[in-house]
Amino acid sequence: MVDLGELYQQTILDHNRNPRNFRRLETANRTAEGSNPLCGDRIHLFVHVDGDTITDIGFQMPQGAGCAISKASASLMTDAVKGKSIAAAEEMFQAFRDMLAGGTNAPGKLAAFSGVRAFPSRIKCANLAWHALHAALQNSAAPVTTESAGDF
Amino acid sequence: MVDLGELYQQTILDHNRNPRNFRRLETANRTAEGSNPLCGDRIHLFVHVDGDTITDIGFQMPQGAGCAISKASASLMTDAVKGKSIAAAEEMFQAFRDMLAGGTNAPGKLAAFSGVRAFPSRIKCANLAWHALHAALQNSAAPVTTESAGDF
Amino acid sequence: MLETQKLRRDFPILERQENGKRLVYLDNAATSQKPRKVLEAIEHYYRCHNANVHRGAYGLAVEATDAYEAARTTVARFVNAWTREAVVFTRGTTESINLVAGSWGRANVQRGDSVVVTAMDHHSNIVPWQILCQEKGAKLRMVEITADGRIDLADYGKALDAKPKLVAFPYVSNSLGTVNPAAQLSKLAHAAGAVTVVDGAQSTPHLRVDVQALDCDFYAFSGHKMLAPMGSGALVAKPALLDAMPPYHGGGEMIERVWDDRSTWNKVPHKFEGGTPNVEAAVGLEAAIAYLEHLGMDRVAEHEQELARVAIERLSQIEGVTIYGPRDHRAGVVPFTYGDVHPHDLATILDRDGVCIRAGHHCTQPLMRRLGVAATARASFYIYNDVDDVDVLVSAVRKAGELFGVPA
Amino acid sequence: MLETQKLRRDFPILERQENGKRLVYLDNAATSQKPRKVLEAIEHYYRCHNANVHRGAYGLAVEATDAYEAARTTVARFVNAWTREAVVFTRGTTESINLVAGSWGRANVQRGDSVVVTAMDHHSNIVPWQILCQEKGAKLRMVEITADGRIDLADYGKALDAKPKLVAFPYVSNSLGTVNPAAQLSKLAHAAGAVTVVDGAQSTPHLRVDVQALDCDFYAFSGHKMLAPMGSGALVAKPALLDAMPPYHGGGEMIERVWDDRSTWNKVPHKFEGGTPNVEAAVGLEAAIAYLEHLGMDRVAEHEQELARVAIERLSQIEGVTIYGPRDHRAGVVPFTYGDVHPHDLATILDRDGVCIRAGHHCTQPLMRRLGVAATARASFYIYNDVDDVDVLVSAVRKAGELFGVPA
Ligand SMILES: Cc1ncc(COP(=O)(O)O)c(C=O)c1O
Ligand SMILES: Cc1ncc(COP(=O)(O)O)c(C=O)c1O
Repeated sequence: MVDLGELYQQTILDHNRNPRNFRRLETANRTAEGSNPLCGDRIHLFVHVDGDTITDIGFQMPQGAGCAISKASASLMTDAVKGKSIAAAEEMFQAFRDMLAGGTNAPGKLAAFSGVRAFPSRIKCANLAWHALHAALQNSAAPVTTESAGDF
Repeated sequence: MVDLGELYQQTILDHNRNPRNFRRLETANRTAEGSNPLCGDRIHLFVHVDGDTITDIGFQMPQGAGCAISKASASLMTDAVKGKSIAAAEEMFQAFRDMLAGGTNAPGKLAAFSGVRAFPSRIKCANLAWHALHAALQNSAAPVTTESAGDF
Repeated sequence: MLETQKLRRDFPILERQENGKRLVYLDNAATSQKPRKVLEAIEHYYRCHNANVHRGAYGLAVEATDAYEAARTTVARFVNAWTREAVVFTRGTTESINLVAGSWGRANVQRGDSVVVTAMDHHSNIVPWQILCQEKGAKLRMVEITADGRIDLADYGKALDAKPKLVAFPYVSNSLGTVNPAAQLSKLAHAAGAVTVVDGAQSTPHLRVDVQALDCDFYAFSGHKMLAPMGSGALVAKPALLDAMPPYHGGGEMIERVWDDRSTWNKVPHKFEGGTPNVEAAVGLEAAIAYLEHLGMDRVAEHEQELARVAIERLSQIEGVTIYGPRDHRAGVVPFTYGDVHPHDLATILDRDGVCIRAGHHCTQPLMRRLGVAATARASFYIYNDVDDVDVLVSAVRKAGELFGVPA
Repeated sequence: MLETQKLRRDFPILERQENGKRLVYLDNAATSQKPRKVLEAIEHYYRCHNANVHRGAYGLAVEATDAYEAARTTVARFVNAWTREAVVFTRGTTESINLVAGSWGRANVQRGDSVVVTAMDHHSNIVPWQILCQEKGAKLRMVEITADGRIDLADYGKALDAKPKLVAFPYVSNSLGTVNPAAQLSKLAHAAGAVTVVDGAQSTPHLRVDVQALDCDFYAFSGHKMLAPMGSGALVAKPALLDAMPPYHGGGEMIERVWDDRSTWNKVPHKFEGGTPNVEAAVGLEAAIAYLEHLGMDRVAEHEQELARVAIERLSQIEGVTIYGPRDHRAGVVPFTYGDVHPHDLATILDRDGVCIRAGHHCTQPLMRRLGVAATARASFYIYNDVDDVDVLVSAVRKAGELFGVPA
């Protein structure tokens, strides 16, 4: 059996306690709202894109609405994509999803979420921020939810 | 096991083939419509009541809508109650129901239906005409159906 | 033909007797019997994985959710649905059609519009449209049937001339056995600008269904007629239509956010699955599909059609027997009458020989009126029936004739 | 207290492990586990009596019909319904409430009317009324709760001043455990001229219900929360109301006569049971009721209340734990939060110790907003739980605190 420590790796606990980029971005030119309708977790994502580059990014979660996994994932995601090109960010999203679907680890600190694989009920939590990022980059207006087929 | 001959006694087969009082009664002052909604069987009953006495009675069933049991029962019922008082007719109905519910045989030719007891799915057929009679004598306007709790 | 002797051993109920005789169950159009594998799937679910789905963080709940969603994928594949989200689990055909009438119908049908059904439709594909049309002040148009029991294409064309909003018809008639040219009917209806609702209650259990080939908009079926538990079934619909439709049942699971006075909806198909879903039903339906696919739906269809052919041939040899429905393009449903012996009496007499058939209007009163009968007797076959069953049926019918002195 | 060690042996799933630990199933408010007797009743039905009901002349069909109607009588007795015809079988609470909203509601609620629900209602007793009110241009009024998690009677009185057409409330709250004074609430609503809808999803499984004593007009519950199969449940209603209501689902079984363009309806309760009924569900529900009655509903209630009392006592001793809901008048539902550990994380951590609890909004988002939380953790007890289970729960919660460093 996979140990709880695999899921709640120190990086995750740390980012949960002290989330990075946890702020509203007044200069954002792309935003998205994401929600996990089944648990009520919600994220607001603010992105500033300059040409092809994500120059700044921030997120907020309503009071109490964000488990350790979803909050840490948002925190690490924002750190990872800041300063990257849109294409690079989308690639990271793909790598992240692949990891959670049972594939090889995503690069860098994102690998901290490899333990989520053994906790299927939490995969949506880990993906939430990334789905929102994807929506923001596509500039899709509709709020995204994690309630899509691929996530079962 | 109860033999089919118990159900389809000669009296029943005979009344099915040659139903008595199988006619519309132009002079009727009480009428009722009965139906078994689950099989579609239907009866129209015409009664002439003079004071307290059933002086004449007739019934019709739409083309093809009446199994041997329901048709023979209507035929024998009309024969049995003709010339009787309303109270006597209601008593016969009670005796008939009691018989079908597992009690002792009803008087006279009505006993021909004792075999129906062993065929629960046909009890409603045997009761249909009697329910219609009861409704006509109560002068209740609503069409009756056999789909009532007591008949299960 | 299928190896019925072997198959029967999978169906525990077929070991029981009916009135001291071997049970010859010929009421499969009403409901089917269940193979051991389906009963085991139900039991296994409750013994090992039972939990409420979609909302649990613990292992059991994940397993139940996975089982439920895997069943959806299986159903989608079985009828070749557009996507797995095109499958909305319901209690069965009746609920599926009421969902379409209550959601799509209420949102799209207006005063003066017309809705088309056929004279061979089951009450479940008539009454919801009557209620909708009465509520909306729309007109319900019933397409006539031909003398040999097919949808009258000339009359169908006339009905389409009125540019109906919606056209509903059965793929296979439960009272005649007619297999309707559903793809053609759907195409004609689309050309007239209508959406189509196909009642698949009698097709899904008995032949290979491909909703994309039919190109219908809504397809409804019941699990209990195809080896699956009661309470199982689905509405399969084009995803874009489902997306645009208002919800049906309000409640848990179908919402995204609930405010005091308004709510937003979850994604399709969840939007239409308010309340705790019936996971047992989904799991049982999946097991039933596995059983049927193992046999092969083409072989299933062939088997039943052959039984119907033999039954029609042998029953026709009895003087006084009338068979209803077309000569060809028919499924394993054989409706008949016998002189003036009422079908109820026939059913009772057959039951004494262990033969279970249905007698009545088969929930198709408008059709019965057109056939000019109050009721018919109906034998309907499934995978566990064989020619022996047909023989028992035929000799029991002859016996009824003797008892009633038919032909007179 | 009940003899849980003995009872557990009746529940096969409790022999399985969750993450290598004894399964401590504490999500009973979501759905219950099933005793062997219920699984056997299902299997026995399919092995021996399965047929479509109400329309068959043969023996099997009579047996299935008898089983189905006997279950109705049992349900009627269990909740002390007015008559057996007062029991309409549905898929569960959500469907029952939607039936009332779709039939009684559509026929009786008009523009400018008001409908009252409470802030502690489940989405299934809110969303159908939102949809109805939006459709009709009526006003939905949500009654506030008190600080300790009861219906605010002062606000309830104010809501009644507007002479609402209908008042809906839960007998027992699934998110707070509050046992509401349903008879009193119903009486007040009647005095204001309203009909009452009682959501019995959390009361029927857990305490003795007497709908005549409550004198409510509609009472809804789900079988799957009370040992019965998924897909079982009922709407229990005053017969005169049911008689006057238009039908809900159109289809087979619910009609008397069907013409091309209109129909007449079968008697109550059949008028509301369009389509093939789920006999399995009814038979399973009857077996579940027999099981519960054998234990005695008063003892069931007492057992769960005692477990809740112990759980609240022990959880309260952990610094940082907050318990929601009133001190007394509560059922076996214990909602809590623990510092800033998100309930989802709690649930995951508890699951590693075999403890299944629910984390989330529990389909009560308006309530969560009033509690000022996004989610809570919820342990809910049933007959097979005992104080050992409470202890496992409490020590798993402590473990979560250590992992997350709470209290900080
Ligand atoms: C209070 C309450 N009402 C309604 C429901 C809905 O019941 P179901 O999902 O069985 O329809 C539930 C359970 O989910 C509940 O707890
Ligand atoms: C053609 C047809 N449509 C609809 C139905 C209704 O199906 P259900 O009763 O399972 O909802 C049936 C069977 O009863 C049927 O044969």
